[in-house]
Amino acid sequence: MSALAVAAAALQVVGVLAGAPLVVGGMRQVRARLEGRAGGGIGQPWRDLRKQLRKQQITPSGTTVVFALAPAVVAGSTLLIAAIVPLIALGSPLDSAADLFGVVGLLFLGTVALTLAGIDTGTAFGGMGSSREITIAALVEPTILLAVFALSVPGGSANLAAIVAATANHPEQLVSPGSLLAFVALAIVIIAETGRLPVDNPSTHLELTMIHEAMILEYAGPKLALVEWASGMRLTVLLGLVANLFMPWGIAGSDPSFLAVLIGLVAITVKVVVLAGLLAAGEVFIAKLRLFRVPELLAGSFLLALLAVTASYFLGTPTS
Amino acid sequence: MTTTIDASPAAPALGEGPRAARRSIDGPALSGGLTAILGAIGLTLGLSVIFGEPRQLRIGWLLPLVGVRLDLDPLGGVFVAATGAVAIAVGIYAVGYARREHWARFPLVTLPLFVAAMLLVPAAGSVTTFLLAWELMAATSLILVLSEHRRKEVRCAGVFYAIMTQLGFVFILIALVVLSATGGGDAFTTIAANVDNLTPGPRNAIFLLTVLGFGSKAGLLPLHAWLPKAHPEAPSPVSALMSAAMVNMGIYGIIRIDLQLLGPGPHWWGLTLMIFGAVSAVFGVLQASVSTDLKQLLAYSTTENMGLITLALGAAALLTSSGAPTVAAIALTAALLHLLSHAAFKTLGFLAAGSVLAATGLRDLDKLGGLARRMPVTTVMFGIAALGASGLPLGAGFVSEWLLLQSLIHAPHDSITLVALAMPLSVGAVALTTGLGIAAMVKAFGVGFLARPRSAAAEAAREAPKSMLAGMTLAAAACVIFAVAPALLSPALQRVLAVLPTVGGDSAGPQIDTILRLPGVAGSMSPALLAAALAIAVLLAFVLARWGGRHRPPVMVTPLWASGADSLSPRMQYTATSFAEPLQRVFDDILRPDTNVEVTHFAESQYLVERVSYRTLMVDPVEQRFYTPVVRAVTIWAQLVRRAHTGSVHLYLAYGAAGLLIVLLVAR
Amino acid sequence: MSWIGKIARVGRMVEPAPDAPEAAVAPPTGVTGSLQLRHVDCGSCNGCELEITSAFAPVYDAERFGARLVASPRHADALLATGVVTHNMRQPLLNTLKAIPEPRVVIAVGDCAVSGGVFTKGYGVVGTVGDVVPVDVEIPGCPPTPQQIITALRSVTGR
Amino acid sequence: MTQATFTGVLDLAAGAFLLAAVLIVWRRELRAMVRMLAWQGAALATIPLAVGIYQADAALIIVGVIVLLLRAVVLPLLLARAVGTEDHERRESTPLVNTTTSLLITAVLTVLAYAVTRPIIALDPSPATRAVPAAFAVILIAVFIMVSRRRALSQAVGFMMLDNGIAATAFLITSGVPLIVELGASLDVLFAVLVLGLLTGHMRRTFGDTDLDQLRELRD
Repeated sequence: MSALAVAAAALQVVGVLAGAPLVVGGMRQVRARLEGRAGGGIGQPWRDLRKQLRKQQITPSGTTVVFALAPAVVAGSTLLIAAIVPLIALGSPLDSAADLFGVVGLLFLGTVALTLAGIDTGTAFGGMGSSREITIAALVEPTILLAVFALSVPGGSANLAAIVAATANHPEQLVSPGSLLAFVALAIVIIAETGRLPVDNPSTHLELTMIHEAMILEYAGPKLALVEWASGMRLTVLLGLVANLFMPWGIAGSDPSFLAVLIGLVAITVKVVVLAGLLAAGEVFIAKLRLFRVPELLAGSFLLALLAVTASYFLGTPTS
Repeated sequence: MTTTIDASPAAPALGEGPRAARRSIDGPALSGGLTAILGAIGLTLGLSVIFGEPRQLRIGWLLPLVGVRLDLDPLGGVFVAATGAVAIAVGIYAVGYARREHWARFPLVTLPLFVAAMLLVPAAGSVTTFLLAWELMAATSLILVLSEHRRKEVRCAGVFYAIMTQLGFVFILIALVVLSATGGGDAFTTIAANVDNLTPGPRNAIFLLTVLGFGSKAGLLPLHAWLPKAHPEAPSPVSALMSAAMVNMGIYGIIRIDLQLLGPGPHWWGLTLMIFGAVSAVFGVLQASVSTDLKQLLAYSTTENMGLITLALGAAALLTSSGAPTVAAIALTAALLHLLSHAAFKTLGFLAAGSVLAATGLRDLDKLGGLARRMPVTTVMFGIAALGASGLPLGAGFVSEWLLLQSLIHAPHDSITLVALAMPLSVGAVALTTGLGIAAMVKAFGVGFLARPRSAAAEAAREAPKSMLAGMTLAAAACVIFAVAPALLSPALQRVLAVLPTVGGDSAGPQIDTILRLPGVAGSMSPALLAAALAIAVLLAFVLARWGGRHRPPVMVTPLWASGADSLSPRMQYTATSFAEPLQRVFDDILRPDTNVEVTHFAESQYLVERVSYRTLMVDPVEQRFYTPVVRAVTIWAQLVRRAHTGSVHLYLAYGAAGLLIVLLVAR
Repeated sequence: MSWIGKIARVGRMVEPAPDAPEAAVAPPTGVTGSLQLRHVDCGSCNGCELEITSAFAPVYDAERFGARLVASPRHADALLATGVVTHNMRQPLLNTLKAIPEPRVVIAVGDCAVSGGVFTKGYGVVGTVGDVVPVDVEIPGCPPTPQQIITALRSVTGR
Repeated sequence: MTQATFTGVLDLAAGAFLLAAVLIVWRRELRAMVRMLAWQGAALATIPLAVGIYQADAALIIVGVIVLLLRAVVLPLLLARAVGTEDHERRESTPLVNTTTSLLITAVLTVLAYAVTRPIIALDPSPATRAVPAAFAVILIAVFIMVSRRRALSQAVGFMMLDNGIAATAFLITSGVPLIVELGASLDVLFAVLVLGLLTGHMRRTFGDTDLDQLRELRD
């Protein structure tokens, strides 16, 4: 493991930290423009964050340490994912410490922390948001693990570097049905996990339709900043992960040169910007699904993931 | 036995005086201490067998004709050690619990006996000894379940348990009798030597019967329904013993008889185990996620985890028979590790639930809440257990579930269609189980311990006494080891895997070091590194949150935001029922809850509603479909047999004589 | 398909922004261009609500100046109060203000909120918003136009 | 066309073919279902076209073009015309099995298809036969759609999917059907769709909509 590989991993963390609010701002901007508005600008989430960090911290009476700790756990687990997944370079020093299953586990750890915080407030909305969030998380899990399964078939491993390297070495596998189906399935679960339309509406003001927002109604000031920041980072990391799982071009190797790291940084930035833009543009055309139709969506994505595995099992075997 | 003290607070004061004078010995301390000592002996013995030579013991005089035969090998050693470890924690805990709950003499005496019986089962070296120990275990546990026999539910659960456990015993009895008859001997070693003479017919029959019988002990579907009834109704230390140690005996039976003695079977054996496991896991966790009774939730989670273990065993068997021993070794390691970690977190879970029960008298999650401020240590303990049960990173169950998933995705898929079809579906089942398990545990921990108390009893809760906390701390320490440093257990697991025939000696299973590496396939993970890195990352997040801190006004404590109203009452909180309602609706077709909505209109106009009452009752659909008929049949049968019971001693003597005659005639 | 065409045809419908007004109060936290608002209807006829809605709609687009309506007062920097304060809404108004973390700003929208308007001395009326909570910015008008509301918001965001 | 490209195209076609079937199960809107059916026809046509180009077989290419015209253009157009203009006619309002369960059943059917067709593939493993399970799965899904849908038009969609599946299976196993056989089969389908279209129109005139449950009334 070279010093540059470590530096690349650190750069990933810093990049996600700095870039996540910009990604969110960019997505809002795309949406605003398509709606005919001018929009607040790409830097708006950064302004909001800086402002929230300067505001008073509030401890709602009756809440416990869970409420106080949850934002840090969400943010921490996301930062850790950012350090593990290959965004800029393959050779993250933590690559052998957690594979894709581990990453999924960390993702859920963050979700659970926030869910518990929602319950901990003891308000009706907090409980409601938590209940919905955990229901969706529980139903997402089968799809996400099956998609991981499908992805791990070509490379023969669930370790991220191995998957990405396998795709980079055999780009023709990308257009196989298994890979395409896995992509769609993974895209759906990422939309569900990050609380985007049509599963959850991130900009709703109506408590009764909320999922993610309802859990964090009690957070204020720096804690709120951390939660918002973390959810932006989550989106950014997952978009970057999907981008590199299916389009690993430009990523630096496990023993990179300085130039390769730079190219990797530019490549991942471009990929994330494009994906985020597409996602935001797509959201303009769809409405939120009724909560009890979300299982249909998730069952569909489960089916796609299952088809992805069977397809890569039965079609992927090389002809002798 | 009649000195049972009622739960009413006045009774102990009356009963304590004369009893204390009569018996100077401290019953709870003696019983708990004995249990813990037995546990310590079991743990030492188990470990010594795993790392040393197998031990044998023959007591010829104890049983006529065959004698008692104890052979402890590394496989049995694991189970003895696990049971012992659970017993240590439970024994220490029971001292405080029995005092607080004023246990009668009978359960106090039975508790160590129960542990002794459980230690004997995996040590048994012959069919007779095994059956004897098995029955002793069943009987003692039944007595313990009935400790609070004054309550109707307890009696009902007891009857259910008695019938089901004996039904399971009948299956095992028939299977083992056939096995020893065809195997030409009573001792397992003799049978193992002759097992190749067995024709496929009896072999398959024995397999199916034992899977059913042992499965009923392990709480697998469809013979699981006694478990969520009996485990919650038993006193909590007993629940912990049953859910963390006794169910393991079912798994032990499957490994010993089906995988080791009958040994590598056809493909469908593995597949059968996988289906039993997957169905039990999903069903168990689904029931747990909608359950509102804290102990019942834990009991259903036991069914879930036993299902996962059986699934792993089945995968190991299937992979062995398809010629992939290295991956099979991973699956088997996953099964063993999950068994052990489940023992740890389930002990802790039940002990913590027991503390809550003792402090509040409540098991109903809808009435709990706010315990985090009133019972902080217990809350932390339950949190550790719940994290373990949910299979998330930093939890005790994560490593084993990770191993299981790895073994499933690395199964060879190009040769055998069955494997290629079973593995994706199994991954789906395991994933759904984990997902719902997270939901169930979030509900148990969040609704039960966080937020504000939902009843006066929960409001008045006080922290548990020291000995209970000490017992829980032991179990929690075990959980932490499983979560962060499973490498410590690696040497023991390697030794056990080496003796298991399905896997074979040469493929020694995954290397569990600081970084877990899988042999033969690419895959690695490190729980310790992950924990450390996460700690650093969380600290980093804290540092980030301090940015701009000097501009901030001081921290303010304010009441909850009540949407403008003055205050929120605790009744406005989400309860366990409402928390699980979306899941219940999603899985309506499987759970089939009994819901009832009654709308009362005003007499003047049917457009004005006077009252709406909504009632929903979660019933176990399997229980309703399969059990009620069985129980009814048993009752009818009992009624018939009753007719022969006239009360006349002469007639009974005549029955005996007639029976003897028939036996003589048949055996002639 | 037709939607894409519609988006292309409509293009940007937002009105050009006039020059930034003079600051009424300093930005609450010192960060310009970010203001989250929690709106409380203290007893309004809903005229002001309609104008607030259109201030945030595409034509006036208050979001481009950093203002945003939020669901929880905990997330807010400013309280947007409309209407005269009725007896029933007095306490909720106080509670909402208390729930907003410091530093915070109170903006009274419309004649009723500022001076009581036609409802002054009504039997159900406590008084103006200023009678109940300290008001920092006042937006007169019955109802104020979206442009007025935006100008007032910009005088707080500083953008 | 190289071997690798041929395999890739064939795999993709089979995947798209199956995916279209899945989406037809997923969607409730009749128009969307018909659109998916057109896509499925296109995927189906890709198979003989790819085989034809790969083996340089002009007859197969002609078959492919005919299939493309008929199943991706003509039949869907006919069906689309039959889809009612009234609002309540446009959706499969309440299928007998809800969508979530339908999707899970589809998953099971697909897995079954893979299991059942394994021996066929074992006979002659080639890129074409390895895609047979997808075609077979479409047959099973089509039967499931016909069993579980209420609207007469959904039934027609199911019927056409069934025929698509059979045609795909034939193409994949035999690497091409004689032109005349394919023409005959396609004409049959054309007639069937016309008859179904007539029947639907008749039903709408008689009962006011095309819910098949209405046919029960004929018994009394």
